Amino acid sequence: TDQPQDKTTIRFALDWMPNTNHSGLYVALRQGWFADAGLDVQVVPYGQTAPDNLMDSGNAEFGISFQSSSVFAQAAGAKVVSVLAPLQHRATAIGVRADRADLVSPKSLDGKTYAGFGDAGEVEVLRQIIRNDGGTGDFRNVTLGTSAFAMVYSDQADFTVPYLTWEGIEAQLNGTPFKYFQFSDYGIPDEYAVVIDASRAWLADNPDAARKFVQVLQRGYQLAADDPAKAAQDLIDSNPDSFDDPALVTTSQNLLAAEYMKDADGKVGNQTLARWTDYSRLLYQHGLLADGEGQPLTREPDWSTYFTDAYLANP
Amino acid sequence: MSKEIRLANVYKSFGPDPVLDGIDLTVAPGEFVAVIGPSGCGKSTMFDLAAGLIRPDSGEISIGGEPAAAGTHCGYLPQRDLLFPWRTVLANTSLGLELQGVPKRVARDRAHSLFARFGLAGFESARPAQLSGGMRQRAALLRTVLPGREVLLLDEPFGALDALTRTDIHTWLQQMWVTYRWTVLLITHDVREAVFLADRVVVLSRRPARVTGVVEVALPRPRTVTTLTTPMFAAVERDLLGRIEWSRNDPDPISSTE
Amino acid sequence: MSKEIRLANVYKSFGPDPVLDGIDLTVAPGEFVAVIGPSGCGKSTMFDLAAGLIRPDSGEISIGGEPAAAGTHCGYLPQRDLLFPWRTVLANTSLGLELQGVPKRVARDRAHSLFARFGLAGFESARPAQLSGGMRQRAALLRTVLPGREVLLLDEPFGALDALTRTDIHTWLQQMWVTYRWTVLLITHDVREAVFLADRVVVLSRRPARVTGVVEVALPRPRTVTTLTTPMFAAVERDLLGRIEWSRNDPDPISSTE
Amino acid sequence: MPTSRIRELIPAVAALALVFVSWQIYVVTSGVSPRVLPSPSRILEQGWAHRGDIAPHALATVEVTAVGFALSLSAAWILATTADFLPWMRRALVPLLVVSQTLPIIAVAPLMIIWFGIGLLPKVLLVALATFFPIAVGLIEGFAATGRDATALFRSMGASRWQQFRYLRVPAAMPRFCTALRIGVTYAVVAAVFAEYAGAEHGLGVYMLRQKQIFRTDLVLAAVLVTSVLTLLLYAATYLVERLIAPWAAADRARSAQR
Amino acid sequence: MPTSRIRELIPAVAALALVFVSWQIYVVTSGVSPRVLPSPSRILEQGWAHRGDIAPHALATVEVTAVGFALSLSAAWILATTADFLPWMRRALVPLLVVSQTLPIIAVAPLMIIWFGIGLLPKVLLVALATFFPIAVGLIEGFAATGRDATALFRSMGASRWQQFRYLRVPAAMPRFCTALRIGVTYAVVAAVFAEYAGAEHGLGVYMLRQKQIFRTDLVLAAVLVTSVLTLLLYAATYLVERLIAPWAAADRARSAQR
Ligand SMILES: Nc1ncnc2c1ncn2[C@@H]1O[C@H](COP(=O)(O)OP(=O)(O)OP(=O)(O)O)[C@@H](O)[C@H]1O
Ligand SMILES: Nc1ncnc2c1ncn2[C@@H]1O[C@H](COP(=O)(O)OP(=O)(O)OP(=O)(O)O)[C@@H](O)[C@H]1O
Ligand SMILES: Cc1ncc(C[n+]2csc(CCO)c2C)c(N)n1
Ligand SMILES: [Mg+2]
Ligand SMILES: [Mg+2]
Repeated sequence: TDQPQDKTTIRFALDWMPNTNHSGLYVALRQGWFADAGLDVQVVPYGQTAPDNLMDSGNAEFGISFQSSSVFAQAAGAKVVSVLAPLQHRATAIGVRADRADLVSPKSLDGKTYAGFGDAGEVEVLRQIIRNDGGTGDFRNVTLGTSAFAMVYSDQADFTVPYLTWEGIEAQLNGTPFKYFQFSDYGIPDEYAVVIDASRAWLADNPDAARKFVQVLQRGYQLAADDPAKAAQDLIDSNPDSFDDPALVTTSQNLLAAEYMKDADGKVGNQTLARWTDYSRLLYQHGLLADGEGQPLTREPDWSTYFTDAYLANP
Repeated sequence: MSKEIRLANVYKSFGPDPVLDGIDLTVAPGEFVAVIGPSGCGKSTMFDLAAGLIRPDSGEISIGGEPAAAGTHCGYLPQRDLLFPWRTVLANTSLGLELQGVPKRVARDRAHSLFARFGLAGFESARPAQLSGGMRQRAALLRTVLPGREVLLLDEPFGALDALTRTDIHTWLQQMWVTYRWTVLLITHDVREAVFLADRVVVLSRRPARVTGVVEVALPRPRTVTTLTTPMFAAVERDLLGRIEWSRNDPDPISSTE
Repeated sequence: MSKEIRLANVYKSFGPDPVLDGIDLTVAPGEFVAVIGPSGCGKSTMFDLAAGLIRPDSGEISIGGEPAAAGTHCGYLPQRDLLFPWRTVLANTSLGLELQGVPKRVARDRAHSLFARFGLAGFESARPAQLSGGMRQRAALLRTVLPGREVLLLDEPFGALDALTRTDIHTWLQQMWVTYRWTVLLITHDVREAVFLADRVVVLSRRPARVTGVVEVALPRPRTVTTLTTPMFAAVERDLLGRIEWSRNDPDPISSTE
Repeated sequence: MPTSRIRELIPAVAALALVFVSWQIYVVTSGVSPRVLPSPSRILEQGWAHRGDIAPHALATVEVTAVGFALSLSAAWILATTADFLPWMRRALVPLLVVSQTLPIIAVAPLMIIWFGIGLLPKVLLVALATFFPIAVGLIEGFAATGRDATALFRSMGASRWQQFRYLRVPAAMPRFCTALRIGVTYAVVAAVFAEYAGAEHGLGVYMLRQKQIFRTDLVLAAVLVTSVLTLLLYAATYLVERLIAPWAAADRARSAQR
Repeated sequence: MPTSRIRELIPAVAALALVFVSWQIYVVTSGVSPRVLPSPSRILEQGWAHRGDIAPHALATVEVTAVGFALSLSAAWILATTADFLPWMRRALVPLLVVSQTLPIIAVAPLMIIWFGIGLLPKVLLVALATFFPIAVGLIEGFAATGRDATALFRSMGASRWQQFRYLRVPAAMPRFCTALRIGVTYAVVAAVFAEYAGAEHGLGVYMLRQKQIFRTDLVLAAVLVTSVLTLLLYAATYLVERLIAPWAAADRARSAQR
């Protein structure tokens, strides 16, 4: 019919305070593209609850996740699936203070203190890295949530895992730079740093709205990759009291656009089975994945079911 | 309209020691009975039982034919005055009326009309902490008597009053009683007070309390200052003093009236 | 060793109304003075001043030549008994001694030795809530007298006692006083009690209180039951009653002794 | 007497000033990074500069606080009253109440969001959960602390259970209620901030989280300061409330403080 | 009388059972995912299965709680005593105390860890911060609530200021102190868990955080249950303490409850 339909409401859950990992979302919001598509998108701010959990419990339709979180959630039976990958590569690394002459490679982290996030698998993967570098992999694991980075600055902890494209730049701008040990230099396969997860139930019920939403979001991230200055501005404008120093946002967005967002074809958002498999398999092989009853998985999952490109615009 | 108070073969103990050891006492409707007994013998306990606030170990207690129970509505003046700090003196005295459902304004007016008589004039809006000991006692008495319950239990209401203030209130109380014929049970340590006010005086023994004597006071009403000088008054007083048998236990007795 | 109590031209008011209106009173060291006055006239207020608990508006108060101050150490028995719920009856009575630094065991033994005399035997480990009104008063009196302060201020210590218990304690108190010659100031509403115990009786007017009469009681000590029947006792009593001038203000006076 | 009032405040102001001055001196002399520990002067200055940002967040927090505390107060009164009239209810509910307080709110908050969604509801519930217990316990214990003699007297005067409650137990409980109110109100704003931490669009909690994210410890602490001031205002208000509902207790306290 | 004691507990047990049974029935009939709302039976079963993991974390939490609460108690007594002897100290310190409670702990906790490291210290301080206020206020108000008459009597008996404190003000404050203790102890374990959330190696807080990240809501709630049980044990212990330090108050309460 020609009757103007009620707008579909979509709740989008954030993983963290607004940052450049979210730029595509804010571009699309700012440009009014969601509204044009008949979508009413509400941002669910970062809180104590992981976005995958919000989607699984029906409190959000879409949200930011990471490849590892998504794998853990889906293995445990959460009804979510990855529909878009804004960043094609891992954007995190082991970070230590740049002035720590004693820390020269992962091996030297043995016996040191890790400021972590309580994430599943983080310790196992770090231990593997240190072992791959010839160390024992024994370090002190302190769970800190949002304070991890400050703990490293203030010398209460020795290393953490910052986003190169956010905490890394922030540290540089503030004159206390990090130095990094890249996961991939120590035998850990690449992964998608950020993925967009969706509620499977909602996707099944709203295929058209889902497609519209994912494509508009993809368009937003594409613009962010193509015109980082504009995306940075949209992000800043959408969150007026969140960024003190615009340089952080612009530098970060430039770096993301240049090195992380686009695939070989210059496109944003696509996911491949190979990338999904490599890192996820590592998690499986370390026995980290467990089913809904808490039993370790005994059969490797079919990774192709963990993500879908079906909602993306045709490449 | 008044009610009978009846205690039949009442026993009560706190812990191992008996306090009331078989009390039998009937106060006829409209009768005024005084109770005299040594300190600590169990008088207040008897009142608590009559007011239904505690239960006897055995025996029966009834007010107006009904077993005494918590809800027994009587005017009870406990030995400690118990004025409430959150109410002004006037509001404390009108409390009994207010609880009967009398509108606040009316209740306070009625209480207030007696303030001069009770020597409380000028202290309407004072807090109880600002009263002297005797004033507290008078305020508590006023609160007790005002609602005009059919049954009044007064536990040493005049202990902290000087002789003249006391006499003044005696006279007023007698006048009220003659008019309304409440059933009154009064605890006192003052033999003359007992004889002046009561129709009958009951004497209790040392703890455990038993009734050791009952003296009828057949003096005509209303009794006045002249009643006190009659030979009959003196005779009743002497009779009563004779019955206070517990005096014999005293090592070095000094009778305060002989 | 005893101390003089001196009030010179003392004025005190709460709010606009005066309560004490120029009180002059000297109690010589070792003297026993009784104070009689109508309820609410200001007797307790006078004691609070003497104990240094409140300050006069004007005038001077001294104990043993020193201005009365909060630290003035006297045995003060306030009108409300104020036993402490967290102490047993025995521990309440020995409190004064303990505060003087007497070892606990000794203090309790000394208190305990008087329990029978005070009719408290068997209630050593009871809580104050388990005592009758008169027993509370006796426990409080024991606590006050035990430390043997040079100055005793007793505010109606016998109000809740029957005549015989009262007489018993009178006798004991007089005996102690004869031995230790404390300076004692006693408030009472009982004229006979005042005459029996005191060297001098001071009569106060209605509020605001002024001293309206002083009666010397020259009866020999120790006074006993026989003293009460002497013509001299009767004469003093009559003299005293005559001075209770505030009786004249009464609308319907019934003297309790004529 | 306003001058004596003001004179009474001197020690408090002096103590606070001492804390701030030592802090300032420490920061200046130790040269600690403002990201770790900013100086008080910097907090004030930056907080003032960002007042336009902070104000709307503060307003949002005030709203959550007010609604949550109102809910908490009503619930506490209803529950305490019920418990007072029905002793078996007291025995059934008070342990539940205690149990409710033993739940680590920080672990429960994310679950509340899963159960109740993301709106005002879970936040208001969190404020109520945090402030409800001291108030309800204060009331229940206050009611129960009514003297036995007084209760007996009321019964002998023929007071109905309701009259006993209205004219005896409620006034007798007021002093304890006021103490409990003071404790409860102290937690109210803090709980609202906490609830915002668990996920909100506006509010001082959100503001702090955002500033912390960009390492503006000074602005985090500026928001902390605003929270404190809000709480102190509420705290002061409880004394006004006390003077209204329990003037005799306030008077007694004043006298005893003069001692 | 153990049987009457047990009979008194029936309503509480029944109420708790009702909550759990309704919850179980709801979960079974609604088929809600255990990641959102696990059934009580599942929580118990899984918690028991993981008891070997949970126990050392619980032990760590108990340690933080014990040290923190001991610190809090000592500090509250020292401060309240000081404030009682020196009225200007009361006027100086009580406002500081109130201010300390107005700090949103959730914003301050991470800062404390940055300032004091990841060891026991910041956690112990947090537990103390959370439990100190109700105890100190309870004590201070308890001391101050001593009747004027009683104080006057003590002074007339020549009691030194210290004796007044020892023999009058302390016992008079005990009932309020016990109430305050009950409130304070209720917050102690919760505060420890909270502090662990802000940063720790071991403890129930860390355990919950980690289980939450791997979507084990059942194990989060199992740890919540352990926290509750720990708190309830402490809460029950306060009644024993009360019977020791304020037997008369306990007796009064018992009488008034019989009413
Ligand atoms: N704290 C106070 N505030 C206001 N007025 C007070 C205060 N204390 C006493 N008064 C008033 O002072 C007067 C004298 O009181 P006081 O207690 O001295 O009387 P009293 O002679 O001891 O009487 P009683 O024989 O009844 O005990 C009374 O009118 C009383 O209301
Ligand atoms: N709640 C209680 N628990 C234990 N014993 C009690 C309790 N109440 C009263 N008694 C005891 O019962 C006895 C009688 O007390 P009661 O108060 O009836 O005496 P009384 O005749 O009124 O004395 P008084 O003239 O001194 O007021 C006393 O020995 C008292 O210790
Ligand atoms: C901008 C930004 N910074 C930090 C995190 C927190 N975080 C979540 S997963 C992860 C990698 C290590 O496990 C990190 C650092 C975030 N979500 N976004
Ligand atoms: Mg009695
Ligand atoms: Mg007096």
